[in-house]
Amino acid sequence: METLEQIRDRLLARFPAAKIELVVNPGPAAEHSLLLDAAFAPEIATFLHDDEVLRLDYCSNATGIDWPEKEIIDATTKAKTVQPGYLEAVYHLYSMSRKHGPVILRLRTANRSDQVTLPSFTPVWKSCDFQECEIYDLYGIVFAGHPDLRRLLMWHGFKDHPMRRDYVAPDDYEWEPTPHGSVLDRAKVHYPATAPQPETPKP
Amino acid sequence: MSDPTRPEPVERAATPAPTPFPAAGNISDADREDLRQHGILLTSLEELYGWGRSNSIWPLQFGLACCAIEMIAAATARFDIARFGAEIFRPSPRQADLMIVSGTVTKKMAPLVVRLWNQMPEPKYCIAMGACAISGGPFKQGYNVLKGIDRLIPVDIYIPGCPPRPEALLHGLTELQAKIRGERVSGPQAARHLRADQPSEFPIPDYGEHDLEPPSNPALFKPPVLPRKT
Amino acid sequence: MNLETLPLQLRDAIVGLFPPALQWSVHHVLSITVILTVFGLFFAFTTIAERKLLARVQNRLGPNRSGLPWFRQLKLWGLTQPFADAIKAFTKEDVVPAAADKVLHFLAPVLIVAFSLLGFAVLPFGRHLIPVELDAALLYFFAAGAATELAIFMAGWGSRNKYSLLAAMRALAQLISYELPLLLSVVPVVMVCGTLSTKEIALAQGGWTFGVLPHWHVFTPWGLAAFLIFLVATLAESNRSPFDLPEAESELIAGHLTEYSGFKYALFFMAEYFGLTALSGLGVTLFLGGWQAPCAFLEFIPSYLWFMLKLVGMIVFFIWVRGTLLRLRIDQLTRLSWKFLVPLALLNLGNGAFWALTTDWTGPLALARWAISAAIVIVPFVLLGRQLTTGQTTRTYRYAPS
Amino acid sequence: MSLFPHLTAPPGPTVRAVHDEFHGDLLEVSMGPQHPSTHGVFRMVVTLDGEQIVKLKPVFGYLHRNHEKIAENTSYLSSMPYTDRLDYLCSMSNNWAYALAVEKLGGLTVPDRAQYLRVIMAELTRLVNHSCLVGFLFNDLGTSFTPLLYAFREREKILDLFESLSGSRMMCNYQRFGGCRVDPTPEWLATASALVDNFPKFLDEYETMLSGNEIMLARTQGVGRVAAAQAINAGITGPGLRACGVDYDVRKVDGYGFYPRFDFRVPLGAHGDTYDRYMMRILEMRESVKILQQAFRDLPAGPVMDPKAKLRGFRPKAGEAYGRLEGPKGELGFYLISDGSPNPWRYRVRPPSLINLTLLEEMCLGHTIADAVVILGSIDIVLGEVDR
Repeated sequence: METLEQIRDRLLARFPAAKIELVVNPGPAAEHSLLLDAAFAPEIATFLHDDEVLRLDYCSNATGIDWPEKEIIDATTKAKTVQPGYLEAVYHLYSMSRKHGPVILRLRTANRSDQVTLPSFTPVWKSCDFQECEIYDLYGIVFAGHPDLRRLLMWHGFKDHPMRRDYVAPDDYEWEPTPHGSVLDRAKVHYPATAPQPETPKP
Repeated sequence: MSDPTRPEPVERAATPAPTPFPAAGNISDADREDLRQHGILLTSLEELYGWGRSNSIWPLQFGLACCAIEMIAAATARFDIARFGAEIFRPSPRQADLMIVSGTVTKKMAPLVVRLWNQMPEPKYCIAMGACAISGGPFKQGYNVLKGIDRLIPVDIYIPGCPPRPEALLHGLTELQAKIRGERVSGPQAARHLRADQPSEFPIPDYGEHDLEPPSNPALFKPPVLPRKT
Repeated sequence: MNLETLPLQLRDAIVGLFPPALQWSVHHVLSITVILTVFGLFFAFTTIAERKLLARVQNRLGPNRSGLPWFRQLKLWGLTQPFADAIKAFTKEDVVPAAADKVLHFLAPVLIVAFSLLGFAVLPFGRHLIPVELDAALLYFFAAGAATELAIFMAGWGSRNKYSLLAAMRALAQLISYELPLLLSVVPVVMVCGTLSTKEIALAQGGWTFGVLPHWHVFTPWGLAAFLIFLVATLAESNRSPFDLPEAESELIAGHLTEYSGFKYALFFMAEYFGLTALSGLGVTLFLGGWQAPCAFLEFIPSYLWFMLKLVGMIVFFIWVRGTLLRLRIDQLTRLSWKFLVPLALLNLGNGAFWALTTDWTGPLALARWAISAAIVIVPFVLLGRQLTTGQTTRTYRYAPS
Repeated sequence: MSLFPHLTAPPGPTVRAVHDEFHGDLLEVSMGPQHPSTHGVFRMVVTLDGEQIVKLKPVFGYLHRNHEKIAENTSYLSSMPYTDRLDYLCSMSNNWAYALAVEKLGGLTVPDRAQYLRVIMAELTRLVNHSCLVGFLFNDLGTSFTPLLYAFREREKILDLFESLSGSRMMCNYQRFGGCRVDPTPEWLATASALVDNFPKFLDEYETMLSGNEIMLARTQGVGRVAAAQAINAGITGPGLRACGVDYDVRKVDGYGFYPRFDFRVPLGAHGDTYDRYMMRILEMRESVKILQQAFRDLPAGPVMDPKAKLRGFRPKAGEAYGRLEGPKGELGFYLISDGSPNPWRYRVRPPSLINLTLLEEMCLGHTIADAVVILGSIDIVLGEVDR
């Protein structure tokens, strides 16, 4: 299979106006990915699907990621910069006819609140159908061009997007004998601290 | 079920006691034998009633999650729930006597479980099978997981395990049989379905914007309020 | 004391205790009571037999520890299981859905039990045991039997449940499709015996060829074909697997029974078994020699026992089928009836006529009679069977080149 | 507007036309979430014309128990038991898929013996899953549980092995990143090997009894057909894909684990219907038996855990990895993103069961409600994985 740089260069040659960026994966897996320009994404997807050399006819995995805004402290100047948050959709493409892959595509929204629309890949790969619904449900990315975008896992009328990092689950904490970690935090919210109580009699 | 603060679980009937179900009657086996010999018809009829119902428990064919597979396994050759007359898994709640809540009850599923429970005719019993049905189990911290089906419907037998082995389900079933046999027809210890003050149908929670509304049935589920120690 | 007429003597003894004005009524009330008791018990033990046999087919034990309420130690091999079920069903709450048609919802189980019991009136259970001697017994039997499907339709329609409605429609389709082969398979018997009376038909099957082969209709080519068609149609008429489409558990929850609980459900359950028993009894009467013993030296066993034995055999066969076969789809079910059973039954009608017309063929001609009759059955059977399964074979598969 | 109308058009082009011709009243039936044949809490909203399906909408989420969210709030090791409960029939395969992804993420190596053991576990799991599937499929076809009970008889034997090895029948939690948790004893291996050698007998019995049954043939052949191009586009994987004739098996394509060392074939169907999907499972079980026999023969000695592997407090470097394998139901993938902390930043399961359902409506259109049940059964879903 071509390297990701070659694919990017070919894509840039084909879509000169598009902004395509190579996202380097620093880990040992070294599965690098292409950050696509949302405006050109459907055309690029169609191109990748139909291209004779690549023939990426199979989209294995589509998922969302939430990157909330975070402060980056420069190591040298100690200056704080706030990196804006965004939502990301990641697609893992393989080729069943050529038996190669993966080519990883990424799409990013402008922010996490109001500009959360991305083009849908469902018309190209039908396997994205339910997965994009799921991303919409859990992360709140709206996929333009999706034939039937609905809440897949949560019920209709549910307002939150629970997989986002800032989602707060409803407070239905129940007493646990050994709360720890996040459970302890929730316990603290639920039950105000008081003076030590006598041991509850064991039945 | 290590939680000591829960309301007394009813399967404490398992402990060896003079009667199979101490809460249900205050006469011992010996007393009942004595009464029977003196021809106490009601006791005998009561016993017949209990015997019939306890030997013909038809579960609702209704699987939720992992435990459902073990529930099916309990019906297979090795464990054979049929020996207790309980192999007729009825797919329609109208003909079922026992609801085995076998697995994680999610908030999306919870109203439907309550609806199924309401659709079952009395007398009906509920087994909470597995950690998830009892308390949410390993998925307790999930945003869509109901933390125990006893928040919404009354549970007769709790079977811990993740998932409980089929033998555990059989044990739960025999405990339920013992409980049914111990139920009285009248008096203060009468069976739940024979008492006017006990509801048969339970309110079905609505899908809210963030959670179920209400998240639990306050008439049924009274969680212990324990102040946290500093 | 004659075992054969013992039931009659007992009946006459009891009837004799009453004043003559009442004797006619007592006579019939007694017959009805006995039928209800015997076949009620038979129903009870059929359910436990079914559960146990099904369990054996599936490598299990089946219910075996119900015992008795007052003697816990006695397990009685689980034989008391049906009584436990009965107590449970009688004391179960009866739920009528708010949207249901209350009258139909109530009437359906009552009617289905009534109709399925009617058939017992004309079955000759023994040489002298026939509740009602009707000349047109067969007509009466099928008129009563057809009404049960109507009750199923009422149940499905009256429940106001979509699954029930689908089941009701299926039941009607099944009724229309299978009533025809069922009736057609019986007509040759009527032609050969020249009577519609079940008593006469059973009598006509007495005697043995060479002292070995009983003159049962099933041992003639046309009789065998008719019996097979009758068996399939019986399975369909009594909604048993593999034709249990109205109650298709994996598709329609419980079909027309979805909204029935407690006693009403038990009535349906009962009616299913009564219907099955009655139809099996008819099959025994028409094809399996009725109450006739299979060998001359076994005639000392009372005829009603032979009848029951054959009946049990039929029921066991149905249970076996249930434990083994898959369910057909509704279009395949109707296709099987219209394209296979009905043509065959019609041909078999001619076969029966041929048999009836050639009773005087003897010697080598008798062989020819058998050969022709068998050919009329086998050739179309094979041809039609092939046509019905065209394009359906097991397949061979290739493997990916490595 | 679809870019590929030929791919998304339903296979029965006359369905709509037939309906319009009769102007029948449509009946909308909600099958599930409590229905005997939806294999759990799956729901299909089916629009029927008579008994014919003109529209089918799957509804998910009744078993959405937040596996991904819980995993993102806990350590890498703590997620391992949760993967058991994804597809609760094949916990061993799920373990391996997750271990594979974490090993990719952390750059871990696995000892040879552990690789072999993983193959053994995965193939035993495949036997469990496929035999149960066949049982459930026949249940949907209307047998009174009989084939299912025989399938469970075999399953119990394999579960006994799992239990004696890992301590739990179903939720094995056996594999770790960097190897396997415990080393099986020689007795265990002997028992397992004997079981595997006897397994083809069971398959023969199954095939004699079931594969040629006329009702089975009539009910499944030509029902729920999928074209190869359609299946690829919809991301169908596993036996369902190979039933359409597409040669794609992750075991061969990726060559993960030690699969390239084993000699096995990939069966391919030609029609893409329910019967082919059923037969793929039977043939795959035969291949699995071959793999298992080779694995028991060649199993090397050595450690089962990488001694350098650090399970508790495992902190992979920032980065991401997508590990996938050929689960019994199809391609099971785990997509992990690490930000260098002990918890994964993003933990995603690529569930084969969910994605194989993409074409459910297309498969069912024009068929009857009885077929829909069978088609769903032949797709082989487990709701724990569909909804996670």
